[in-house]
Formats: sequence, structure tokens, C-alpha cells
Amino acid sequence: MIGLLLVDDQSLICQGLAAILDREDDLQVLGCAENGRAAISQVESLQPDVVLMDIRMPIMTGIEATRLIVDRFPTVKVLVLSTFDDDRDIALSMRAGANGYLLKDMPAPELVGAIRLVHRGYTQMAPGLMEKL
Amino acid sequence: RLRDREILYRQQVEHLTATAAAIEERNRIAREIHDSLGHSLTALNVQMQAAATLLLTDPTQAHSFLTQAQRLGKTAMQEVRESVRALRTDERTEQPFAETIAALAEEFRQVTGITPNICLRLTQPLSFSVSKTLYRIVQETLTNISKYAEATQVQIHSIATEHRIDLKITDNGRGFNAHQQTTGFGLQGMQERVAALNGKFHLTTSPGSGCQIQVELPLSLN
Amino acid sequence: RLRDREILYRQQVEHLTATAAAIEERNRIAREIHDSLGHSLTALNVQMQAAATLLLTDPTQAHSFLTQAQRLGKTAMQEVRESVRALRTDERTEQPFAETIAALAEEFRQVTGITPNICLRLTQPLSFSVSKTLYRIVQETLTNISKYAEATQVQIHSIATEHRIDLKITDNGRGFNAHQQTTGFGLQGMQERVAALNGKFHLTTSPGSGCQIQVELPLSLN
Ligand SMILES: Nc1ncnc2c1ncn2[C@@H]1O[C@H](COP(=O)(O)OP(=O)(O)OP(=O)(O)O)[C@@H](O)[C@H]1O
Ligand SMILES: Nc1ncnc2c1ncn2[C@@H]1O[C@H](COP(=O)(O)OP(=O)(O)OP(=O)(O)O)[C@@H](O)[C@H]1O
Ligand SMILES: [K+]
Ligand SMILES: [Mg+2]
Ligand SMILES: [Mg+2]
Ligand SMILES: [Mg+2]
Repeated sequence: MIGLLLVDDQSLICQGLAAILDREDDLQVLGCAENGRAAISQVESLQPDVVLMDIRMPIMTGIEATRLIVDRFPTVKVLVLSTFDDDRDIALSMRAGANGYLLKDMPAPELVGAIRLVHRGYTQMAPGLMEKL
Repeated sequence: RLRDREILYRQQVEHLTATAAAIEERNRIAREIHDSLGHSLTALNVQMQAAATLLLTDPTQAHSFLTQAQRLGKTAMQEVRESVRALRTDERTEQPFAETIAALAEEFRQVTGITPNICLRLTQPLSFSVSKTLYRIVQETLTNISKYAEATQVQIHSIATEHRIDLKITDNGRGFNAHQQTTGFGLQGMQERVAALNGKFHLTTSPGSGCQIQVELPLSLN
Repeated sequence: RLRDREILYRQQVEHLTATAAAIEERNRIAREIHDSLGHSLTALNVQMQAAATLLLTDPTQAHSFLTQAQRLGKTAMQEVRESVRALRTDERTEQPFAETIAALAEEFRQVTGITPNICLRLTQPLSFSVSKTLYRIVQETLTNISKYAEATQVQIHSIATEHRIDLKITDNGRGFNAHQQTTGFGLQGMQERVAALNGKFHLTTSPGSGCQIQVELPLSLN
């Protein structure tokens, strides 16, 4: 079972993703956090295997939260799930230690597949984003 | 020669400053809306995915995600519309003043069937702030006329000298009592815009005898 | 005095022309995408409505409408993305130099945890080409530092006199052998940018003793 923490300041996104992901037999959504700082404390309490991380959030961005989570919890994988395919965002996320960068509107089956691969230690990039690094 | 060049440069600077300010403002709007659109579209896509995932196994849940998605689609569409409107408005004020007035008059004709009589005597291009102010005044006044005046004739006259521009908009409609309190922002907004440019504003109207708006703006170079 | 003013105006004209051109281009993109967005969103909303209507009675049909809607949602999102990218690229270089540097430093802090020491002494606003060049240099240098340096301290110092601006970026990381061939374009690009503005570029580094980039650009008025 892969435990997931969803991080996004838009609760509609968290709800939608939770509905999609919870249906998979090997995935379990453990919780949702609405900013980077909340994500860090929920990683501590819920001990997820994979964190799906938004970038632009109030209080603490996903980039900073990624760096701090990767530092403090080396076994936790962080998969950035962003609205934008901005070059800077991609480069900064990967340098902060993210295990991948995907776009929020990717097809559900691909997202599920990417989560499984990231959990097994692979890096996952949305199609076309690798060249931007 | 130096003196001539100075004047030339100053004119260019003024013109470019106006253009830059106008574009910058439009751009700010565009950026804002793109950001919010990005968010509503992303949420919309996630809701649709959720609906599609649950469609066969849990139609009730699916339906509620779809309803949510439709709401987001509407919001996104409104955002696009607002931005288009905002972008268009400011775009016009960058066109020569005569064109912007012609465009407003044509809109007015389409709505009311009345072709305004336009008479403009301008010698030089207007600064951004002046043409924006005049544009807003003509826009609001034509809106008011189409909403309230029941007029059959409308005149838009403007004449500029080196130091000053006059604008007069006249309709032959029902008029109104200017001293009566109203809750609208249109006339008040016009007065504020004119005052901000150290201009003068006159409203001449009474029940049964049409309405005339007169504006006078200084064209000095401060 | 006239001569001075002429120079001042010319500078302004240059700066404003560059700004206006950059913004205008971005704006054109924005408008285009807004128009196409309007169309794809309208179609999207119609598809969603169809899906919602058929959801309970004909789930298979509903599913195909939903698939169609998802495709349109993707297209719309791509359109927003493209515009956002186009809008954001040049945005920063139009802000005052100090703000763009602060923004880069904050990004750097988020990625590395190191807060750069910034010290800027600027007396006048910089021209578009100078501030764009400096921005790119700081950006590439901070990127290199976060990728390779393993530094614990970073300094960004810049000081301008009437005729010249100096920029110095220093890290206390592992340094490298500057004479060794590399395949990267970062350092080479910086040198080319500096040369294009008739400036000077210095790289001081050796293994174990950090790295310092020094740039000197003339602020002359041609
Ligand atoms: N040309 C006109 N002919 C007749 N009545 C007018 C005319 N212009 C304005 N009025 C009257 O003056 C009132 C105030 O106009 P104003 O533009 O300030 O506000 P509004 O149009 O009611 O609201 P808003 O402009 O804020 O949408 C109007 O409600 C209308 O009764
Ligand atoms: N601050 C630094 N500390 C340590 N090594 C550095 C530093 N800056 C650059 N280097 C070294 O110099 C090399 C060349 O840098 P350069 O920016 O030219 O290319 P790159 O970063 O490798 O590739 P690119 O910039 O094209 O993505 C780097 O690969 C790295 O080894
Ligand atoms: K599950
Ligand atoms: Mg967000
Ligand atoms: Mg009104
Ligand atoms: Mg580099």
C-alpha cells in the first residue's frame, strides 16, 4: 500500500485527486495539506510514502517545502504536481530535491502510474518537460 | 537645432510613456486573469477526471463532480470575457481619439438606431490621460443616453486648441432634474475624472429639454 | 544644460521604446490566446452539459462527451500555459533591478536554504539592456551555485557610479578549475552578454576556494 499526502491550496483539487486516487487498490490518501508548512507537519504525523506537492501556495511554497521534506525525511518521495510548466518552476523543484514534476491536468491513469514509479525510486517528468531542465 | 531636438525627444518621451503605461495596464490585467484562469481550469480538469473515473461505479458522486466542473467552466468563461472586455477598452484609448469615438458611436448606433452627429477638430495627438478621460466620458454619456434619454438626436463635438480641448455631448431626449439625488456612479465618476486633470465639467439639463455634458481639459505639458 | 537634457531624453526614449516593444509583444500573445480560449471554453461547457444530461440514462454516451470535454480542457490549459510563459519571461526585467535581484535571491533561498547577502548601491534606474544583462548573469550564477558549489555563503554586491556599474557574486563553495574545458553554455553566455555591452568579465576560482564572478558595464549614453 502506498500512502499519499496531497498538498494544494485549492481544496477542489485535493478532493478531486483524492476521489481518483483512492479508488486504486494499492493507493491510500492519508490526508490533504493546504500549504508547505502544513505539509511538513503532516508528513511527520501521517508518514506518507509519496507527497503530491503543489508549488504556488501561501505561507510556504511547494519548492521550499520539498527541500525541507527531502532533507528531514529522506525516505519520503515528493512528486511536484503543478498547474504551470514554467521552466523556472521545473528547474527549482528538481534542484530542491523533487522526485518528479507533473502537470495537474494529466490523465488519471498516467498520474497513478507515475506515483507507483516514483514510489519505486524512479524520477517522473511530464512529457516534454525534460528538455526544459 | 539642439532646442528642436529637445522638443522632439520630449514629444517622443511623452508619447512612449503614454503607450507604455497603457500597455502595461492591459498587461497587468492579462496576467492577473491568466493566473486565475490557470487555477480554475486546472481545478476544472481535475473535477472532470474525477467524474469520468466514477462515472460507471458511482454515478451520484460523478454527477456532483460534474456539477462542480460546470460551475468552474462558467467561472473560467467569465474570466475570459472580463479580460477581453478590459483589454478591448484600453486598447481603444491607444488608438487615435477620433477612431475611439467613432467606435463608440457605432456601438451606440447598433443599440439605439441613432447615428450620432460627430464633429471633431483636433490638431495634435492627445496624451494618454486626456484621451482616456474623454473616452470614458463619451462612453458613459452614450450609455446613459441609450438607457434613459429616449432621444432622437445626439451630437458629439470636440475642438482642441494648443492649450485646451473642449468636448460637448448633447441629446434631445427627456432630460432630468440634475439636483435630484441619484445612486448612480456615472456622472460622479465623470466629474472626478475631469477634476483629476484640472478640467471643468458642466451638466445642463432639465425635464423635457434634453441633456448636455460639457467638458474642458487643459492640454498643458506639466 | 540643453545637451544634458538631450542625453536624458534620449536615454528615456531608448528605455521606453524597448519596454513598449516588449510589452506590446507579450500583449499581442495574450489577446490571441484569450480569443482562442473563449472558443475552446464555450465548446467545453457544451460538452460538459451534454455529459451531465446523459449521465444517468446513457453512461456510455456521457463518457464520450466527458472525454471530449477533457480534451478541450487540456487545449484550453495549454493555451493558458503558453501565454503565461510568454508573459512571464520578460516581466522581471521591467521591474526595478533591486526587485528582480531580490526575487532571484528568494528563489535561491527556497531551493538551497541559503539567504544571499545582497548589497546594492545604485543611484539611477538602469537601462533595459543593462538590467536584463545583469539579471541573466545573477540568474545563471545562482543556478550554478545551487547546482555545483555546495556553498554556505553567497554575496551579491553591486555598485553604480555615473558612468559604470559593477556586479560581484561570490560563493564560498568548492570552486573549480576554470581552465578545464566544459560543455556548459552558462559561463560562455555571460561573457558574450557582457561583451555585447562593451563590459568586462572576470572569473576568479580554484578548487577548494569558492568562486567569484565580476562584471563591469559602462553606463555611457550611446
Ligand atoms: N442623457 C440622459 N437623459 C435622461 N436622463 C439621464 C441622462 N443621463 C443621466 N440621466 C439620469 O441621471 C441619473 C444618474 O446618471 P448616472 O450615470 O450618474 O447613474 P446611473 O446611470 O443611474 O448608474 P451608473 O452610471 O452608475 O450605472 C440616471 O439614473 C438617469 O436618471
Ligand atoms: N559556483 C560554482 N561552483 C563550482 N563549480 C562551478 C560554479 N560555477 C560553475 N561551475 C563549474 O563550471 C562548469 C561550467 O558552468 P556553466 O554554467 O558554463 O555550464 P553548466 O552549468 O555545466 O551548463 P549550463 O549552464 O549550460 O546548463 C560547471 O559545469 C561546473 O562544473
Ligand atoms: K484505495
Ligand atoms: Mg496553488
Ligand atoms: Mg450611468
Ligand atoms: Mg550553468
